[in-house]
Amino acid sequence: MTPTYYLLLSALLFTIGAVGVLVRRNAVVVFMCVELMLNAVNLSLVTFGRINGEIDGQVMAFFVMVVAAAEVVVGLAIIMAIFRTRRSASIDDTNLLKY
Amino acid sequence: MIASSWLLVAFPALGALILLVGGRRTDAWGHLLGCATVIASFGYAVAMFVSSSLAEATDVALYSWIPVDALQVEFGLRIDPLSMTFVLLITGVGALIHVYSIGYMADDAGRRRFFGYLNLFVASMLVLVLGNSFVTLYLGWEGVGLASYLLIGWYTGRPSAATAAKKAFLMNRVGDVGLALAIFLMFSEIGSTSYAAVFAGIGDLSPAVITAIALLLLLGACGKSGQFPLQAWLPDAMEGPTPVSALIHAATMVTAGVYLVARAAPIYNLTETGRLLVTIVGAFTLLLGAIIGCAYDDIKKVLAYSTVSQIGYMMLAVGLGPFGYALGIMHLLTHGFFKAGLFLGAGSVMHGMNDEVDMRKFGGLYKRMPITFATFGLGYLALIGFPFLSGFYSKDAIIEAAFGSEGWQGWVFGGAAMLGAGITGFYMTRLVLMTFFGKERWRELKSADGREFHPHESPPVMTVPMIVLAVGSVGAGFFFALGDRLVEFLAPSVGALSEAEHTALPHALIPWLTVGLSLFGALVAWLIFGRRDVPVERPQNVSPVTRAARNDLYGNALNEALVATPGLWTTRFAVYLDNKGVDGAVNGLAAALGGSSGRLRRLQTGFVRSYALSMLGGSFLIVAALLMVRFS
Amino acid sequence: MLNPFLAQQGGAIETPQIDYAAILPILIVLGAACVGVLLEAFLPKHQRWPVQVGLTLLTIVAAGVALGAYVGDAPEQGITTLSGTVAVDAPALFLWGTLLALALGAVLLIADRSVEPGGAFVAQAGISPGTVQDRAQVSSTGMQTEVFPLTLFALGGMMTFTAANDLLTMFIALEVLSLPLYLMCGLARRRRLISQEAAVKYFLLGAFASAFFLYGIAMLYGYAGSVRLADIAAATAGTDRSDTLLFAGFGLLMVGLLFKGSVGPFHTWTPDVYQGAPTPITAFMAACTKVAAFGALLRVLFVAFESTSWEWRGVLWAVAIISMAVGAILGLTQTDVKRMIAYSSIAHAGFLLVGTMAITDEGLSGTLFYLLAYGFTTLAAFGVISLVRDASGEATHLSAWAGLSKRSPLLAAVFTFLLLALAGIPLTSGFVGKFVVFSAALSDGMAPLVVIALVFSAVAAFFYLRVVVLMYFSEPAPEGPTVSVPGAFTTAAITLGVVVTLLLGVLPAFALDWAGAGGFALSS
Amino acid sequence: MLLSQATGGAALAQEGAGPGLDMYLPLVILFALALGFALFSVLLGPLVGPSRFNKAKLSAYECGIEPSPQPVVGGGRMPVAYYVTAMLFILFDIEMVFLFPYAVSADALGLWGVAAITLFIATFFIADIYVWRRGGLDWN
Repeated sequence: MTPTYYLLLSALLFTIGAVGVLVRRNAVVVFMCVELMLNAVNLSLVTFGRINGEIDGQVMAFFVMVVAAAEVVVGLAIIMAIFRTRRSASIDDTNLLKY
Repeated sequence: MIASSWLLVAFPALGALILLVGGRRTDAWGHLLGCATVIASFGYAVAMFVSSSLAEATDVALYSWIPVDALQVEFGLRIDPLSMTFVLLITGVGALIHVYSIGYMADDAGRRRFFGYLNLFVASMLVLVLGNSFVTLYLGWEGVGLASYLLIGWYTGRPSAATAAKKAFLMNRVGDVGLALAIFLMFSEIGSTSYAAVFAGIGDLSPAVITAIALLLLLGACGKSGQFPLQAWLPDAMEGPTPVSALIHAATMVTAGVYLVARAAPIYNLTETGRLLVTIVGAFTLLLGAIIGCAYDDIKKVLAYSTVSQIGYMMLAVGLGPFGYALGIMHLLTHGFFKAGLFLGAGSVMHGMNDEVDMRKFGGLYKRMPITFATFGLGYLALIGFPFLSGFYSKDAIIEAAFGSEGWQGWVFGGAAMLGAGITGFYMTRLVLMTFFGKERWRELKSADGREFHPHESPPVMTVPMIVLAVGSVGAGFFFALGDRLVEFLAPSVGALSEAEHTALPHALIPWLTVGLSLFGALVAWLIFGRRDVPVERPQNVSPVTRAARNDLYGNALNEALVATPGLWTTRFAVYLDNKGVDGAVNGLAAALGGSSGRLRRLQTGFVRSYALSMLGGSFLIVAALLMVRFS
Repeated sequence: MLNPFLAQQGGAIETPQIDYAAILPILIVLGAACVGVLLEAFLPKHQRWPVQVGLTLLTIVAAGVALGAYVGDAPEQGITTLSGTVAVDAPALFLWGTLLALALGAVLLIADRSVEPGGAFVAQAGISPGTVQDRAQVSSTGMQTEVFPLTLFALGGMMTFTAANDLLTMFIALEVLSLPLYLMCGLARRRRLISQEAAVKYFLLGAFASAFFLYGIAMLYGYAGSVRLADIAAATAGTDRSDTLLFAGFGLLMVGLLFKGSVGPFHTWTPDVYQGAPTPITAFMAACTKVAAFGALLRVLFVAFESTSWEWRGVLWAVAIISMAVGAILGLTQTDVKRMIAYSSIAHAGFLLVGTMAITDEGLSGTLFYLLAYGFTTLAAFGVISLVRDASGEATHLSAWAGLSKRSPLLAAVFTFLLLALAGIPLTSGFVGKFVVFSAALSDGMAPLVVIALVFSAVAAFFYLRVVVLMYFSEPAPEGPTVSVPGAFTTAAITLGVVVTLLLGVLPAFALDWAGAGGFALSS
Repeated sequence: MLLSQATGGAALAQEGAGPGLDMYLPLVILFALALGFALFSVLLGPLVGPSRFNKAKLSAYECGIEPSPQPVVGGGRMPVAYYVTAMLFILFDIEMVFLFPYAVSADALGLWGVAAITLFIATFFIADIYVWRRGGLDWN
């Protein structure tokens, strides 16, 4: 089994995440899709590290996880604030700013 | 003396700074300071002119403006006959207009600010003509555009003033893009933008590049000088106070285009195509302006189209290359005198007539305003090229030079120039007759704000400048033409004047034919407007020519057939071209941009998901394009 | 810092050399941000504002002094430190100086409480909009003083972003600068619904963009076996790896950077966020984020992708054209002044990209200068916008600006000057900036692009002029907005912006010299 | 990154650097398909579908069943304190990500490593202090 399959899986996950951002309405789910994209990248990084015979890819994955966690903290705070205001987590409802 | 020539610019610039920053504290003496700075510049220019030899161009380096590796833009001045000629005209006529404005703007609460803008205008114009590189010229170029925008829009209460100011600025921007492109092209091809380096290096470029530069410069010149197809802003610019019209039309802004072409003489000398196009633009514009001038009843609009037409003469002349650079400048100078005089005269009439501009409401004013009438009359005679007045020498020289072109060009350009002279005679005579002669139609009328008209002569602060300009209108042409004085003076800048070896028409015949045609135009105008009353209300949908022809009891069939009907159709066509063609194209472009903007902004739906979609689409396209470039 | 993972190899690990003097400005800013958080924790409410303002201003000045002290004897070629992850070279120093100066102005706007008691920020972020408590907080004088440390964190992130010499550091810096901005966007005192909406949009799209950025990093890592910019450059010179990885990675990396710079088709967040965010934060974003994003973009293109420029240039051409077109055309019909400046910023991003693509010394120094010039102009413009107010807060709808010159001639004149600078009229910094950028692009063989750029800059002049006409030639609305008398802070910020805009237009030589002081450090 | 010479890497490098990476090209096509699908479903839906909505259709379906009525107006489905605690948990999670690798190679890093990790923990502690002082740890 070559590492290439991991890369393909990673690309597939990334694409699923990207499409999820486009088609889901709930802000939390949209955000989860973004997290899915980040984790797909992690898979890529680790695989490339393996291919290159180094440990750097794994190290980078650590950093990405940390950043993702920080994003979760900030993102949830923002989404929660807007949910408390509007009683809805649908991102289609946040539509005052346009044109 | 020359080393401190930056003082020329510094005086008015300082004046503008003090007046605009100083605010209301300077209200009491602001107008005096405004005049003093320009007069000081004029005095300095005269002193330089008298004391220094200008036979060679002197570059005065001031400081390094934009220094980046290969791109070195020095801020410097070039003192040579061409720039000094312009400096004298700008400061001299400018100073007279400043003095006149003291009286004209006496009742305006913002007079101090007005003088600040006027000073700014003069300073920018001086930078334009004195700069020693195309970038410095561009600086003045934009400065003039900005100051004119402020001045044209002076009467902020009027929506039409706002529109006119905006139009002037935007149409100028179209020209500016041309000029900017020309500058960038010079920089990339020659590696410098200073006159010295560009003119030294231009010969090594390929003909196509030279022509491209020349045409882009022409686009810039058209924008600033109100030449076809960018002429539409100039008549609208009449929305500003009359001294502004005089300043823009006579001494400063519109002459910038002519200056640009004359300054770039070494470039135009190398490209036949470029010159020919300048000539065509000039010839076309001079006819267009003259014909449209016949159609308006607004005294300032008529003068405005007259300016368009006269600048056309100058462009025609400079387009003739070595045959005409100096002649174009000479006409520019004489025109500076008589057109400034005419505008100030028109302003004086308006001053006495509660700011009315409709000539149909004037009439018989010569009795009420003798000085205005006399000075205006002299300006009028000079403009139509009455023998031995200023216009006669300068315009006639251009027409002769035009006839000197080779082949069909001689006939076409010479013919156009001569025909233009005839039409000029017609519309200017019409203007004078309707304003100063005939029945005193204003007696039964009231002005727009309900006051009765009490025409009166203007105060001396206004009439004195008019008298000075009238003297110039009479004598300047003779003075310049005597012994080819101006032509030889300018030779170091634009090269010696070549005389055409043969002309399409016999040499001796041209002046008299021109004068004859002018007088014929004047006669026609007198037949139509001088011998009967002019109706106060302009008939709807009927051209003045037709209506006048119909009402003319003594008019004969010949008159109708030869003058009225073709005149009607030509005028209608010219006005249509002006309103719908060019103006329409510009407005249409703006509308198209606005429309697409209005539609495109609907894409900004406010939905996060659609934004994400555009990002995903964009990134997919970028990646796909990159891979296609790589693997194709 | 990655050494721990090598432990199983046995033996001591060499500690990385750190040039503390070089990175002192960043350390000061980030350290002060931490101190700011502690102050938030321990100070009583009423003392927080003065102490935080003092600390923040002092920090920026101190960082500036440290920078100035280092610039004096910095090696001309620049250095890399922290195991080569951070490069301190001439462009980085210039960008740091620019960022610090712009941040100083932005902090002055953020700290201002003269136009509104309590400043532009919400008293308690936890209060829901529209409730009784919300109406009470509008008139209270408190504010969420966490804004100050957040600003410093963002500033530290921006400074690191422009100096990052490997892509992982760049990614971390990107997040450090972005996360505080997401939060700060949602902290407006008034109109909190749109403020929160701006925060949500910016956050979701920003996270989306950073996922692309990260995937790009992964692919480039797969291609070059390293995320160092210099190693990627070396790999492009000769490797047996697939070019698919290189170009796909490059494209995705660009998406992240262009998003932050609000360029081209990745601009969609810009108008909404600029409009919704508190105006001082908009000023901070518009000025500093743009500088940081283009600083990083310059470094990536110059250091890592110089040799492949023929492959990617065409694509970036298209991006630049889209950006200029979108900005110039959509700006024409905007009715909100903040949105209008946002579209202006999109158009300017296109102009900046034109300069960035010229991989020459002139392109580098021109773009750096343009960033400096644009930052100050736009900062002052938002400062002016924050002064025009009515009962419900800032009056950003353009109809409220009608006839403003009659109410406040000085303010109208200042704003006109700034708009002229944005339009690129000579004797303003905007002209010099456009001039150097376009001539750099031209001498690197991008003549058609320069023509397009000039045309769009003429189109953009339309909408700047529209505002000028509105201010000068319209009658003021009867119950129009009032122009607040600015306090010392806002006055200082606007004056700073205007003076720099004028100075850079008249005497740009100093800044141009500095911008052209040297290239990127290439050693790793 | 510091280059590392991990054991066994070389063999894998040989194995993976082959032609397999060009499979990214089909991947781009996959991207295109995904994008097309997204465009198709986002744009086509409103265009062709009947837009008759009822309450059931508009309600959130993401979490399965309809949420029970809101307990407190102005509150949330659950107290904010839960979120705060969750965020704190994440913070400590992050800390562990770095602490564990350090612990593994503490010997090799020596004194410098101790200093670095102490600084890291101290910086981290600032956030904890902030949460504590602002009452994030009070359950009520």
